[in-house]
Amino acid sequence: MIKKEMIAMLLAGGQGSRLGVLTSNLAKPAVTFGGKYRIIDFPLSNCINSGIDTVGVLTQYQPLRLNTHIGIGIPWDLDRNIGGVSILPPYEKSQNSEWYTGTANAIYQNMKYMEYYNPEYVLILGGDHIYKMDYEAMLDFHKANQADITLATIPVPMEEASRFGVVITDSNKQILEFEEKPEVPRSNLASMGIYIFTWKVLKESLIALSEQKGCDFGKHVIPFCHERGDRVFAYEYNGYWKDVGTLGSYWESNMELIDLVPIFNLYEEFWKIYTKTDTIPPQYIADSAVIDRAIIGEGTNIYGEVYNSVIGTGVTIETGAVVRDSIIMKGTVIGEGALINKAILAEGVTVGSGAQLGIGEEIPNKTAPHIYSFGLVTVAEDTIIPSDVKIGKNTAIAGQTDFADYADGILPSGESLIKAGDRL
Amino acid sequence: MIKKEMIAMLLAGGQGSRLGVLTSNLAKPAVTFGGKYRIIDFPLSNCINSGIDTVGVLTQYQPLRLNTHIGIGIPWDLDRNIGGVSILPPYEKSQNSEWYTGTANAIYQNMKYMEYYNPEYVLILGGDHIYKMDYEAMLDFHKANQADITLATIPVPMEEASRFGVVITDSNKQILEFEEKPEVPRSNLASMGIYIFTWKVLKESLIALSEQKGCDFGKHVIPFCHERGDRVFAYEYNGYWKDVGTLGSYWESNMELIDLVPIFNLYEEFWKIYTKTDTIPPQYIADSAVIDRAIIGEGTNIYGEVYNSVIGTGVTIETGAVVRDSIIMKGTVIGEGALINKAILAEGVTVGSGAQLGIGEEIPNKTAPHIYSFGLVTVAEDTIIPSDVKIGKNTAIAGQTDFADYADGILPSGESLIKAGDRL
Amino acid sequence: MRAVGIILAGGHNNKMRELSNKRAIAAMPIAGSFRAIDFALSNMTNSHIQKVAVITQYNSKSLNEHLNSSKWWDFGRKQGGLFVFTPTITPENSYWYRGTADSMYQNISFLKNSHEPYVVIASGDCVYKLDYNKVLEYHIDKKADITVVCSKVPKGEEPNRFGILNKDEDNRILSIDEKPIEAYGELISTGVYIIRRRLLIELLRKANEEERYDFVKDILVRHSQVKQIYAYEIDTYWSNIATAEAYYKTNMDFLKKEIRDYFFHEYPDIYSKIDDYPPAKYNQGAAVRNSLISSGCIINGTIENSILFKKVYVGNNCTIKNSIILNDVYIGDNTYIENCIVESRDTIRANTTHIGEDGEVRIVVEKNDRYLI
Amino acid sequence: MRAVGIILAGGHNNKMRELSNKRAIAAMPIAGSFRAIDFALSNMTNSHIQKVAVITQYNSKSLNEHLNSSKWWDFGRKQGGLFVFTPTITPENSYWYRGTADSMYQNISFLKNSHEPYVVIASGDCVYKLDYNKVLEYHIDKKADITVVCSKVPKGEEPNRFGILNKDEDNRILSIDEKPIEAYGELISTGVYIIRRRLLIELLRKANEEERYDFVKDILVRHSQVKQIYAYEIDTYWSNIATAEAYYKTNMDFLKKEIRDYFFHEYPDIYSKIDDYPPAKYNQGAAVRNSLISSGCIINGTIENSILFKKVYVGNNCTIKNSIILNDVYIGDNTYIENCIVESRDTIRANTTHIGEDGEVRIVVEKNDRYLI
Repeated sequence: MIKKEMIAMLLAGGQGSRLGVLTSNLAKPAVTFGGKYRIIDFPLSNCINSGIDTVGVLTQYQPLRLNTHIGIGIPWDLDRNIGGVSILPPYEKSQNSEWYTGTANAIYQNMKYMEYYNPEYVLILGGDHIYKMDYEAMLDFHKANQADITLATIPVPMEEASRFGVVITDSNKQILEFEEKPEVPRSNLASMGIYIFTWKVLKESLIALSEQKGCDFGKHVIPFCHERGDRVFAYEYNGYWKDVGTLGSYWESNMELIDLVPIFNLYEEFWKIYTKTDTIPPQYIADSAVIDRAIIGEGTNIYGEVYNSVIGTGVTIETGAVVRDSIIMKGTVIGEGALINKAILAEGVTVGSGAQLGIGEEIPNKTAPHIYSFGLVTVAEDTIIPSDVKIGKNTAIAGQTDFADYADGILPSGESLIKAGDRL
Repeated sequence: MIKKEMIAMLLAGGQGSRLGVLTSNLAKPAVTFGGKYRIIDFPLSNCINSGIDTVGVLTQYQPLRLNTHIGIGIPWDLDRNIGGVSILPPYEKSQNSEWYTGTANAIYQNMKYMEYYNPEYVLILGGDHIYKMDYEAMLDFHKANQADITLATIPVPMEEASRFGVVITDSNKQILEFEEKPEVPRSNLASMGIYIFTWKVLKESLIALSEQKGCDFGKHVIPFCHERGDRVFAYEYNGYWKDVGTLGSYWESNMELIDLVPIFNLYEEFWKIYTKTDTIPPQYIADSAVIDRAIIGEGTNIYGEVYNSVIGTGVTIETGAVVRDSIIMKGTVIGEGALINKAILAEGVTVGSGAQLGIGEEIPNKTAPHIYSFGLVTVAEDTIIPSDVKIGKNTAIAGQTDFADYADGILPSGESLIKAGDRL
Repeated sequence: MRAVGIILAGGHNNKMRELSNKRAIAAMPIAGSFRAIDFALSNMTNSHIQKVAVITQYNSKSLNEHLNSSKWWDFGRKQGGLFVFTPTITPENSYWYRGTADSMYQNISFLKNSHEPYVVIASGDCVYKLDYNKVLEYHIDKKADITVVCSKVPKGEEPNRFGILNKDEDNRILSIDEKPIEAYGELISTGVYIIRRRLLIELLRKANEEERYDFVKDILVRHSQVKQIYAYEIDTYWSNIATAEAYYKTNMDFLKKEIRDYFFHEYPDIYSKIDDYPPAKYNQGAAVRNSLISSGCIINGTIENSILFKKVYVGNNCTIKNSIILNDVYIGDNTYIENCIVESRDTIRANTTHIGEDGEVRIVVEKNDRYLI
Repeated sequence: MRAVGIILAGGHNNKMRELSNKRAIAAMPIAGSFRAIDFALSNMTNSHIQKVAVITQYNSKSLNEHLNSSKWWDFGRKQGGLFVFTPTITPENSYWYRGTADSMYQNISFLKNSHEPYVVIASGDCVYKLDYNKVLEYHIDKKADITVVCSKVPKGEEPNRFGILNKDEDNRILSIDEKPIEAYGELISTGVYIIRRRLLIELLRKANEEERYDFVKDILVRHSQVKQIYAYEIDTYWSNIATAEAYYKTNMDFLKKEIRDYFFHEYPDIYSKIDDYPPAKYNQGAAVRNSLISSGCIINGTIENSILFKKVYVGNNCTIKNSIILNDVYIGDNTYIENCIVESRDTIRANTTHIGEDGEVRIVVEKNDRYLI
C-alpha cells in the first residue's frame, strides 16, 4: 500500500516570454541562474530539503532541456523506487486529448498520478522564483489550523502591494478577502502562488470545476473554495523571494549573489541547493587573469578580466577580454580582447575577438521595449557574434550572425538582430 | 563529452485497439502478460541484456500506466546518470505543436534527444511483441555489412507470408526489394518492425522527409533510403516471436507459457525478463485449493481450483471458485463458487460469488466481431460483475455493472456490456 | 523524525547450527520472500527514520549484497541514507569488532556527525512491526535515559536465552538478567533501545576506556541502577529467530492467516529487495496444500504445510511436508522431505528421504551436482 | 567487454606521511575535484568493463563513502556493477587481508561467479588514462599468460620504489625486481595486469595453500620464468601518487595546459562523485594566478601556482603559493602558505605562516576551532 503524507506538483510549463530570446528554445524554469543552477533547482531542492520525496513536474512548453536536466532526479535525491520526481506532460486520452489550458487544468489532468500516491496533502508550486522555503513548516501551519487550503504569502512594501494579489486575513491568519492588484491595498500580504491543499478538497474542487475553461488556481479554484466556505489560511514567509520573470529582475538577482555577504546565501550548509552538473574539473585561472568580485562555475578557463559578473560552467574567457556586470552562461566562449558590458549571454554563445557589447547610450528597444530594457544586451543560446562588431544597449541578438548582418559592423542601441537558423 | 555507441527508441504510443476493452484505459505495451510482466518488459529487458543502457520510450496514448510502470527504470537497471530510460511524449514547441503523426514522425520530433547522446547507431523498436532477442548480435551484423539500415526479419511459413511485409535479398542478405502483403510471396522473410540505423543516415532521411504527413518507417523512410541507394540489410532472427495484437493471439501466447517445456522460457537464467513488482510476499495455497497446470504470481491467495490458467499477482480466488483456461490479471478477486471459463479478466476486476463466465454456445460478437472472438470473455479493468450472473462467449464487459444490467441475470454469447462509470 | 537508527547485524550463533555457516543471522530468509533484517529496516523507514547504519561483521557478504541499494527500503541519500559499516583498519585500531558496544564505538563518527537528538538501536534478527515514534514519545514522556522495548516470552520459547527484565509499577527497569541460568520473570528485551545520541556517545566512550565491549552486559546492565531505564511493552507479534528451532517456528507462523494478514496486508508494508524471478509454475502432478510458494518455483510434486522460498524446483512424485525449503534448491524426483530445513542452493538427489525425527527439525545441507533444468 | 575488473585499493604507506592517517591512498583527492581511484574506475567504465570489484581494507570509510553509488561511473547492477569488498569473518577465515593476493583470494567467489574469460587488475593509486581493451587485444595476440602494463620511470622519480621489468625483444618479461635497492632498467610496472580468469583463480589458490599472500612477490615474480608474462608499454601520462612528494608533483602537473587538456578535455572523460557545492566566489581583494580553483571556494586573498580543492575559504590578505589546499579548509586572515599540502578539514589560524623549506613539501595538519562563516 502506497501512502505519502504530502506530494508536490510543480508547474513548469510556462514559456516566460518576458525573458525574450532567453526562452525561445526552453521553458523558463530551465533557464540557468547563479553560475551553475537552473531556476527549477530552487523549488526542487526546497522539496527534498523539506522532506518531500514525491514531486510531479508538469511540463508543456519546450520541455527537452528540463527533461535532460531533471533526468531521473539523481542530483536532488529524487530517484526513488516509490515516488521521486516524475515529468508529467499532456497526453492523449481515449476520448479527448488536449494540452494543459491553465494551472488548475494541468493538475486536473494528472489526477490519477496524485491518486496513486494516496496523499493527505498536495503542495502546488511554480517554477519561476528564487527562494529557500521550508514547506514542512508551512504544512505544520496548515495542520495546526485544520485548514483546507493554505496560501504562502510574503509581506511586500505597502506602496508596491498594488502590483500583487493580496489577502486580507483575520488575526488567526484565516483569509477573509482576496484583492487582485488593488488600487488602494488594504493589506501588504502578497500571494506567492504556493498552495497547500488538503487532498480531498483539491480533488473535489477540481472535479467541480472540470468544465471551467483555462481553469486557474488564483482565478478559479481558490475563489471557488473560499466562496463555498472552505477554511483558507495565509502562511507568512519572511525570507528572500525573488521573481526572475523579467530580464531586469533576472539580471539583478544574479548580481545580488556577488555581494560580499549575499542576502541569499548559496554557501549555507544546511539548506543546500542541488543541481545537475556534467562538468567535474575545477576552474583554471591563468597568469594573465584578473578577477574582481565574481562567481565562477566549474571547468571554466579564465585568461581575461572579469569584474562583478556571474560566470557559468565550462566558459572560456580569452586573454585581453573584459567582462563587466554581466551574466555569462554555460559553455560560452568570449574571444580575445572582446568587451562585454552589462550583458546576458545564454548557453553556448560565441563572441568573436574584439567584439564590443553594451556600448553607447541607452535607447529603448524598438520592437519589444517592455522586454529588452534595463540597458542590457541579451544574447540567445548558441548565438555567434562575429569579431570586431559593436553592439549597443537594450539590444537582443539571436542566431549565427556574421559581419554582414551588422551595418558598418554596428548594431545600435535599441535594435534587435534575430536570425533564424537551420537549427534542429 | 557524452557518447553512446547505440541507443534505442521504443515506440510505445499505440492504443492497440484490437485488444478491445483491455486497452481502453492504457496503451497496449502496458498490458500485463504471463502472470507478472507487461508487454513492454520484453523489449526493455532485451535492451539491457544486449548492453543498451539508453532507451527513449515514445508515448502518446494513455501513458500513465506505462509511466508508473517504467518509473525511472530501476527494475531494468535503466536508472542511469547518463542515459537510462526516458519517457518521450509529444511537447509544445515555440512555433508548431503537434502530436506524433507516425512512427518516423515521432522519432523526428525527438531528434534533440538522440543528438544529446551522440550515438553511432540507433535501434528502433516497437512495444507489441513477446520475444527475446540479442540486439548486439544484430548490431554486429550491421557493422560487418557496413549497412546503413538493418531490418530484423523472421522466416514465416510460406503460406502465411502474404500476411506480412516480406523482403527479397541477395545471397549476402542485402535487400533488393520490399513487398507489402504480396499475393504471391517471393520470400518468407517477414520484417519484424525492428531497425538499426546508422545515426547519420537516420538523421538525414528524417530531415529529408520532415514534411511527409504521418511519416512512417515501413511506408516512407525505408523505401526512401532504399531508393536512393542506401545499403539495407536483412538480419535473420530465429527465435520465439509472437504478436499479441489480437485477443486471440494474446490469449494463446499466455497459454503457451503453461506448457511443461514452454517454447518461450521465462525460467531461463541468462536472459532474464525484468519487470516492476510491487508485491513482495509469496503466494498462499490453501488446504482447499486444487492447482493443475498454472502460472501464479506473487501475493496471490488461492482457496479454489485453477486449471490451465495464468494468474497474476495479488489475485484472490475464493473457495469453490473454478478457473479454467483463463488469464486473470493483477489484483482481481473471484468470489466463492464462481466459474471462469476461457476468459481474460483485466486488472482489479471483481467477480461476485456464483457468477458463471464463458458458458453456452459460441455466437459471434454483435458489435465488434473482429475483436471479441475466439470464444473468449473479455473483462475490462476495475469491472465489477455481480453475483450469480451468467455470461456467454465472445462477450465484453466493462464498468461497475449490477444485477439489473443483466436481463434475467444473463449476458448471452455475442453481447457486450460497456457501462461507462464516473471513473477519473 | 528526530532519531537516527542503528541496526546491529554482526552476530552469529551456534544455536543456528549449520544455517549460520553461510551468512549472518540478519540475512536469514524469512517467510518466502524476505530476509530477517527487512523487518528492522522497514520499521525504520515506516517510522520515517531516514538515516540508518547497519553494522555487520560476521559473514557479511550475503547481507551486503542484500543491502547493495538503499532503494528497496526507500531510504534517500542527501537527507540521510543507509550506511553499511564493516570493520576497517585505522591508525588507532586494528581489531575486529569485539562486541556490540565496540562495533558502535568504532563507528562513532556516524553518531557524532548526526544532528538528530535520539538513536534507535535495533537488532537485525527479529520479526515484528513497530512504530518507533510511539516508543520515542514514551521515552520523552518518561524522561527516560534509555528505553528498552520488551515483550512477553513468545509461546514455546525458553526465556533464558533472552535478557529478563524486572520493572516497577512505573515501568522503570530495576534489573536485567542477561541470559540467566534460571529465569525469574516473563518480560524479555526485544533488543530495541532508544537513547539520547549524546548519552550514547558518552556511554560508548566510557565503556571503551574501560575495555568493555558489550552493549547489554557492559552498558545496560551496569547502568540499570544509575540511569533511568524504562520498559516499553509491546503485545503485537514479535519473534527472535536466533536458534534453528525459533527460526523454523517463526517461518511456520506465516502459515497462519492472522500472521500473514498482519505482515502482508496491513499497513505499513514490509519492504525487501526485489529479485527478478518469473511467477511460480505448477505442472501436471503438482498438489499443494496450506503452503507458501515464492516466485521462480517450479512444482511437480506434493507440498503440504511447507514454505518454499524463491526458485525451488520440486521434481516429479516428490512429497514435502512441514518443511522449509530455502531459495534456489533443486529437489530430484521421488524425494521425501519431512520436518526439515533445506539449506539454500542445495541439490537434493532423486529417490532420497530426509526426515527430522522426534519432533526435532533436521537441517539438510547437500551440495550434489545439479542437473540442468 | 570480455573482462571483469579488480581494483586494489587496500593499501597504505608511510611515505604518504601524515596524509595517510585519514584515508586509504586510493581515496586521496587529486586535481581539485577527483579522487585517485576515479582514474582506475573511469578507465574501467570507459573500456566498457561493467563488473568491477574494489578491494579495500585500510581506513576505508572515506573510500566507501566515495563509492556509495555506482552511478557516477555509470556502472549498472543487473549486468555487472560495482562491488566493494571489505574484510569479513567466515567460518573458514578470520584474518584481515594479509596481502594483495590474499585479498583477492578471500573474495574468490567474485571471480568464480563471473563468466568473463579475463580479469583486469589495477591499483587504485595511479593517475592515467588507458583503454584496457587495447591491452587485452595485445594479451590475446601474444598468447600471454599474464600481461603487465609498464611505463618508463616518470621524470624526477626514483625507480626503486617500483617493480623493475627486464624484457626481451619480443616484450616477454625475463625478470622482475620488486623495489630493488639499486635499479637496473628504466621500465616499471604500472600495477595493471591482465590475466585469464581461470588462471588467476588457480594461482591464487596455490599461493594460499603455500601461505603466500602478495600478488607481485609471490605470484608474478615467482612465475616469471614458468609463465609467459608480457610487457605492454604505454607512453602516455602515468603517475603513481603513493609518496607525499609524488602526490604533490602529480597534482602540480595539472597546472600544465597539456596535462589539463589531456585529462579534462580529451575523450574519454574521467568521472567522479558529484558534490553539491556552489560555484567559486571571488570577493574584493582576490588575486588568483595560474591556479586551479574548485567549487565551493570563497577567495579573499592571493593565490599563485596552487590548487584549491573543494570548499576552501581563504581569508583577507592571505597569500598561498605553490601549495595544495585539500577540501574544506578554512584559512584565517593574514596567513602565508608556501610549498605546503594542507590536510582536508583543517582550520588554519589567522596571522600564521606555513612554509615548506629546502625544496621539501610540508604537510600541514591543524585542527583549530573554526570560526563560523
